Amino acid sequence: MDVIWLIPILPGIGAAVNGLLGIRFFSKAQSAAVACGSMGLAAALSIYAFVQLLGSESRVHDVVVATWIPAIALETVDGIGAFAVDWAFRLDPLSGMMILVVSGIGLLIHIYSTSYMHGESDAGYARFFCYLNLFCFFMLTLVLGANLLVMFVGWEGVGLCSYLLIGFWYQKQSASDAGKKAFLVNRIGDWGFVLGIFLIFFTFGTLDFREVAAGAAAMPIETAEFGVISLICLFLFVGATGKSAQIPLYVWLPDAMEGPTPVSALIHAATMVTAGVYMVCRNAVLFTHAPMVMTIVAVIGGVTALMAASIGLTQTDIKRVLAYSTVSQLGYMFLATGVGAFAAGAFHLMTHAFFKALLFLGSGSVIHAMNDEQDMRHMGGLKTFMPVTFVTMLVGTLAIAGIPPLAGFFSKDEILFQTFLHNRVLWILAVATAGMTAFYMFRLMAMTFYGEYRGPAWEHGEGHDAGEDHSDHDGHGAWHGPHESPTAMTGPLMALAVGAIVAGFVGIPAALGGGNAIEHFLEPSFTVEATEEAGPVAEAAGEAEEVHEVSHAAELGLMALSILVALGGIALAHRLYIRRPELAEAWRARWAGAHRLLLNKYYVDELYQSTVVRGTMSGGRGLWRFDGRVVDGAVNGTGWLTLASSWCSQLFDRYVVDGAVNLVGWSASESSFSLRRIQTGLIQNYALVMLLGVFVFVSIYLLVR
Amino acid sequence: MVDTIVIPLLKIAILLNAVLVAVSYLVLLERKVIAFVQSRLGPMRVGPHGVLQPIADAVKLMTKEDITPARADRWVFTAAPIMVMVPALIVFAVIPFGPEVELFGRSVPLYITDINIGLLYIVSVASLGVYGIILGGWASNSKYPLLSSLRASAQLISYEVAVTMTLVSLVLMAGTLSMVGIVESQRDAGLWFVFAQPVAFAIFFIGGLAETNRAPFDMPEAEQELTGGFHTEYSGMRFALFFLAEYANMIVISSVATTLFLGGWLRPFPGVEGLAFLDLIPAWIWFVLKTFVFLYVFLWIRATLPRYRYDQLMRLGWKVLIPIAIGNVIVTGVAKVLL
Amino acid sequence: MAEAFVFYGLAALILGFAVLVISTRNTVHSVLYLVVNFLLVAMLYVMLGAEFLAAIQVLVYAGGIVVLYLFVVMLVNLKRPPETHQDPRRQTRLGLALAGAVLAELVAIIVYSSTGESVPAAAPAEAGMVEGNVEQIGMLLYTNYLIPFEVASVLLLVAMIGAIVLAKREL
Amino acid sequence: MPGDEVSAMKADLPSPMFDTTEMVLNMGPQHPSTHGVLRIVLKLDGERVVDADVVVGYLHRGIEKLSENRDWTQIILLTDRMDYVAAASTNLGYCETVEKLMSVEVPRRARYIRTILNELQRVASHCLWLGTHAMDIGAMTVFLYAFRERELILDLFEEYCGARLTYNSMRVGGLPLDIPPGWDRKVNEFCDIMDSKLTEYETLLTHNRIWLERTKDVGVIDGPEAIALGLCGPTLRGSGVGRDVRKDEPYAAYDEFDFDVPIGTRGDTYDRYLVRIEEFRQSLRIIRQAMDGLPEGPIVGKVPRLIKPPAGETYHAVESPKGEIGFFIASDGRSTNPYRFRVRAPSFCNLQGLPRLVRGHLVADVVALIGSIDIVLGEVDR
Amino acid sequence: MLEITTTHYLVLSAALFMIGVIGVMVRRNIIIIFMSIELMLNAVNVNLVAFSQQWQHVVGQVFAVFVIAVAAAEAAVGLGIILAFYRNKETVNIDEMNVMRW
Repeated sequence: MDVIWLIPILPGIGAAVNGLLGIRFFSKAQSAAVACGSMGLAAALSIYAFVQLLGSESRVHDVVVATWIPAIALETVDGIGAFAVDWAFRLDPLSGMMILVVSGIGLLIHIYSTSYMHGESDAGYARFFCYLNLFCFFMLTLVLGANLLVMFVGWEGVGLCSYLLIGFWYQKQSASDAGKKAFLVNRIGDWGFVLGIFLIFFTFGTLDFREVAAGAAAMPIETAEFGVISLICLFLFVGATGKSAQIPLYVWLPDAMEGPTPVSALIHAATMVTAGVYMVCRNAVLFTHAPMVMTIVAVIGGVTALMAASIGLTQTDIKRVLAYSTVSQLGYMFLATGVGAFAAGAFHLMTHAFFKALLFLGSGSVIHAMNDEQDMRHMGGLKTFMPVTFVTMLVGTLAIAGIPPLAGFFSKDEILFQTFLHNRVLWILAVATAGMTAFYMFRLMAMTFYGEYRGPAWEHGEGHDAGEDHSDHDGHGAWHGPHESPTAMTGPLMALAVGAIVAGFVGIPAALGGGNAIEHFLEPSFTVEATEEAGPVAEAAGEAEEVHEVSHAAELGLMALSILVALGGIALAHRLYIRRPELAEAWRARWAGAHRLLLNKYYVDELYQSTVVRGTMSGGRGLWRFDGRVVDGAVNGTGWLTLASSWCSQLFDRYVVDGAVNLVGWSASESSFSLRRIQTGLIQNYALVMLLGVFVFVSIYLLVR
Repeated sequence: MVDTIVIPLLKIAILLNAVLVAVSYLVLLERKVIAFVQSRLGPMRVGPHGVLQPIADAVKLMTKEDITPARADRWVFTAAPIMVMVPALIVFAVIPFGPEVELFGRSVPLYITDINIGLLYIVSVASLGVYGIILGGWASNSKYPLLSSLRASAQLISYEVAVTMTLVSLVLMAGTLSMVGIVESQRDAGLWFVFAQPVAFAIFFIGGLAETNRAPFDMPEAEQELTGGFHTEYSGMRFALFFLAEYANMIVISSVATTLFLGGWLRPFPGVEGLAFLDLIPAWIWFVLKTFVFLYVFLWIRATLPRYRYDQLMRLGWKVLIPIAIGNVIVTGVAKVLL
Repeated sequence: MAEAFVFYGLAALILGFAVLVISTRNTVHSVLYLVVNFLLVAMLYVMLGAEFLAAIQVLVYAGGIVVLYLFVVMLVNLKRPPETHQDPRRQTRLGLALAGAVLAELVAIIVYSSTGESVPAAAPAEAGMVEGNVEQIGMLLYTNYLIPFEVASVLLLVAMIGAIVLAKREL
Repeated sequence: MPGDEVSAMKADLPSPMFDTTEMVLNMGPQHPSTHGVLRIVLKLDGERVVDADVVVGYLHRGIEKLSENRDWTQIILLTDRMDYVAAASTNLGYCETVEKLMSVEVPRRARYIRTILNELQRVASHCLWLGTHAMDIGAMTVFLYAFRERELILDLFEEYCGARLTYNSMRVGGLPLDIPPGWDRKVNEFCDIMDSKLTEYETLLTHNRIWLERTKDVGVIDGPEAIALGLCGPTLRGSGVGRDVRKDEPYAAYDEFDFDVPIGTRGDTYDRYLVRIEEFRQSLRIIRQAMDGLPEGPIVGKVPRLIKPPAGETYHAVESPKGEIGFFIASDGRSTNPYRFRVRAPSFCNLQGLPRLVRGHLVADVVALIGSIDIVLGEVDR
Repeated sequence: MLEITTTHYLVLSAALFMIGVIGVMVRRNIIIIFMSIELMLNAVNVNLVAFSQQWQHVVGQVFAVFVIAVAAAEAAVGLGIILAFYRNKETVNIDEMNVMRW
């Protein structure tokens, strides 16, 4: 377990090799081998580490690789503190789960990409894998970091990789714009995160999570006033909203779909966007000490979930639907953390990683099959063409809709249950979201796989000639119609489908006879010390446990309700898009206004455009005008004054100053004629002068003393 | 009074005589050894098997006319042989031939003095020997001697660097500059330093060959090229001094090598108890034996190898030996820190 | 007593050879006197209990630097005597006079200022001082004076490169 | 050589570290490694040879002129004193030239014995060369070893003709003496000894690092240039030119024996060394073959008591250990003296190459190169 | 006078230094001038070592080591310059080294 620092380093090495050598020298197979090999090793190490973690008594393992910032004296609230940061990695249940998710799914997506990206040039291929590996390096650093600064390195690194990968097809204007947008929006969140880090150091004098948690545990819960912990949490949450695409900073995520689909799956569904959730979970103790911020988190999470789900109802781009779905599910996770169910949030994070990665990869497979067509209106009926993709995606869809016994059911239900206990209004929002989720996901399935084929025609005759090269899927040759993807793509799909089915079994709630193993497993990560019965958190947990015990019946009822809601959504989608498609048209016409609102994503982009962007622009313009009128006027006035005074001074200058200067020059040139004799070129004459000086000094010394 | 003045003076007198006799017999030894290598007999006429040959040589050299070239710098020409001989002899002051022994009821150390910078002293004094060579060549006012004296001095200075570097690694091992201290540290380690520092030993040996202008580095005196080297114009006793100084230097190098690498007066494998019977042989005899092994190898090499060319010699010194010696110092230092 | 004799003897020899260094016509002889002078100074160092420095003096000065001088003297193979041309403007006499005056003044200052304290130079040295001479210097060099030491090594490197560049015939 | 060429060559040379003015160093005529009274005036730049000027003539005795006043048999004595380390080869060359002038048939036995003597002579000469060459480079043991073996050959010659250096061992038309009884056995014994000793020399030198450094790439000269400079013998063959009179224009009994002509590849000192070492072996091979197949019969052909060749002139060359030694003899047909007598001395021709070889090398290489071209001053100056 | 104090060494050093100064002032052979400078540096070293002895602290010797290092550097570069100069002007007379004047 001491080698956990190797887990991030391995993909880092892969990135370095691919980046430094691969772009120039490697063939596709070589760069893919390097990338997948390093990821595979990292995944193997992760599993090894996780197994060891399971087997060991202690639930926390720290590995300090090196000193990063040696102790620097810095002001804190308790006087001068030592600002020292180590390259420290920490393996505990939370990060253990995360490295499994990141390296496992990362590996699958690497494998998937070897086929998906095959159309790139050799250099582009190597560049892609370099970025992908680099991303894994940073992501693993992020989850394994034992203090905020190491985490921040990973945090910024994944932001960078996200930028690079969204803009991977940088020749495309929309892609590079989307990259920039993601980058800039994330900066706003990072600003909050950095402020949070500053404030944490200032308050606790350390950046180590556990020390911070211990420090926070010693402080009272800020129920009444909005104190420093609340401020810290608010700042951190701002960071989380940026990274995890929550209101108001979610706008970048749908645009990020410009990147290659494996990237969307890995970064913008499974791993990076969950970093915000992860960070909040990491600082669970802090957040439990700031109930007001918890409320804010919960509300924002709930609202985001609902809003994104509603937008998802009408989108037609297959990837955008999934993107809004992601935003919505992230909202769920925040909702969970906001109501104090960190374990439920983390659980949902994990299950979501599986089924959302699955869905994205499936959509990638579809897009691949449809020759880069992303609009669902031009698909349909693909069920027959690509059975594997269909089945796996169906699994994913059922999982996300919350149909038991698939993964999504357990995690989502846990969240719903916890929310129900905590706040009924939010619960209603969440249930509505669940229904919408089921609906739009089946809408997606319906539009893609069922019904008539609506896509462009292809040349039937020659495309399937026996002599023709069947592996030619990569756009180099003519498109021969929708087809099943190669094994390298379907393999990960199937693996993920299995994951989406079984991942939930670790968290079967007590009400269904399970032990809710994951919650107990993750528990140590959310408390101060496993041994220490630290007051509030443990109490809260105990309380929750109590409620839990009390309301088994209620829980079962709620479960039934949510299943019903989901089934209702599915049924509606089935009715609208499979059985009676014309009904969808009618509904659209009936609620045209609402439809347009949703189609245009509540006009949020436009709102930002007209407020933030326009505001900035006009502010800048106003400043420019101020500059032109007032400042320049002042400057010009000063200039005029200067002119006037300089005319006076030049008279003085010309006659008095120049006269003096000329006098100096004249005297120098006159005297040099006589003085240059001193420069004899005889070194000994110079030495003589030095000696004379010594003589004078010694004489003075002798006489004076 | 006896301890501070008489005994040291006695020791100095004995040592000087011993060294000079050893030097003259070393000449005979060389002639004999090389003759045997070349399937000849060597000197046979003076005394049985030529054992009195050194005396005959000495008489010959002393009675020979002592020529000073007309345009030579008389003063320097006379001083040069002395300047070669003196450093070669005074180095022996710090060489320990044996530990303290009981002699006539007194505890007498078998060395003239043991100073705490003994090794540095040897290096410093040895570096003065070059003057005699340069000045001898210069004062002769002749081209061949001048050329070869420049060669010799360049050779000496170059190889001194490598040799000194090996000494540094040795000092790192021993932790002292005192010659006696170095021997004692070998005793304490139970190991001759030649086994701990084989590279240093090889470099020291090669450098020693070069510093004494011995084959295969004897080009300052290569008679085929330079008609005899820097002492071409010398004759008689002054030539003899040059000649003796060269052999004295061989003994110096051998005894320094013995002290530093072969455990000085220690018996072989000083750490192995089972060989304790070897201690029956007096310590100073061990020392002399080891020194003679060295001298024999010197002669043997001379009989075997051709001569390096000047530029090849310089290349060997600067581009091979010095880098290796520096690397050896680094390795030794690192090992010393790590172990 | 004995020490005084040794000191006066050495001092006389040192000064005498120094005068010879600067007064001899023949440059090679001058270099030789310089060597002797340095060796005598090394003996002075031994008297002062600085054996390490004495060894360094012999090794570096006598064995190294002066050999370099000797090489240069031999390479500068003069076709005409070096001191023929004399510039009339060099104030040699004035220099001599000034040097003498400064010497007198210095001696006056030293003697005058030292009468009060009279710290015997040959005070019985502390055991550590004499015994661990090399060790102490090494400790100081590699701890307190590490940076000057490294700078000195860089200086020597620069000097070495500079000398090679200067001595090469064409750059 | 013209001045501009010298300066052009100087520009090519790497500049030595210290500048000294160009120094003229006089090597010889009393210098131990010039193999006699050769004088070489070296122009040095530091230790590097810029140019060399070979001065010959210190041993000039006027042998060619003297010969015009001796009768044909007396001249054999003079030829002994040209290449005094290989007198038999010179004898042979002269006698065969006169026989060619007179069209005398030499009996087969005489031709065989001549070949044996000639090859023994080659081995002896090469022994001397090897010893001195190694000595010049500082390997003095080889010198004594080589002389030890040369001594055996001198003993053989002494037994055959009574002389150890100047043999006077041939006559026009044949030989003065038949081989003494038991001599053939001794020669065979010698061949066996020599074989093992050759291995000894090679052990000491051929793979010795210092020897390689001293000889490899020193004095490189390629075949065409060597021919242009008139080099001959092993010196030429070291440059890869397979010219050997024994093979190309067989004389004596060489056409009846089986032997190889070793040649070098790079033309440096090391190659010349290897060529000569191999020639040792080939000579022994020839001697063994000749001893085995020694025919019976007379040792002198039909020659008049008073030798008086018919008027005419002729040139004939043989392969001496040093190279191709040629005799040009003109007879007026009336007197008992040659009208004109002229020798193409291989040492002299090879010496022409020396300035070319040493240019750019160090002084120490000069002696190595003198050794490597194997000259004898008695032949150079005549 | 029979007790040798630091003062004695200082006087010796001063005298040695002044002999060096006189050498620099008087001689015209630049090599000898360099040697005079070496004499002066030696005088400084004598001072340093004498003080080191007086205060029983080796720091004076450490400084003397540095002085020797500097002297070595000075000699190397200085002699290099002399050689380069000699190559061009065939002289080592300092009075002829005045090309850099106005």
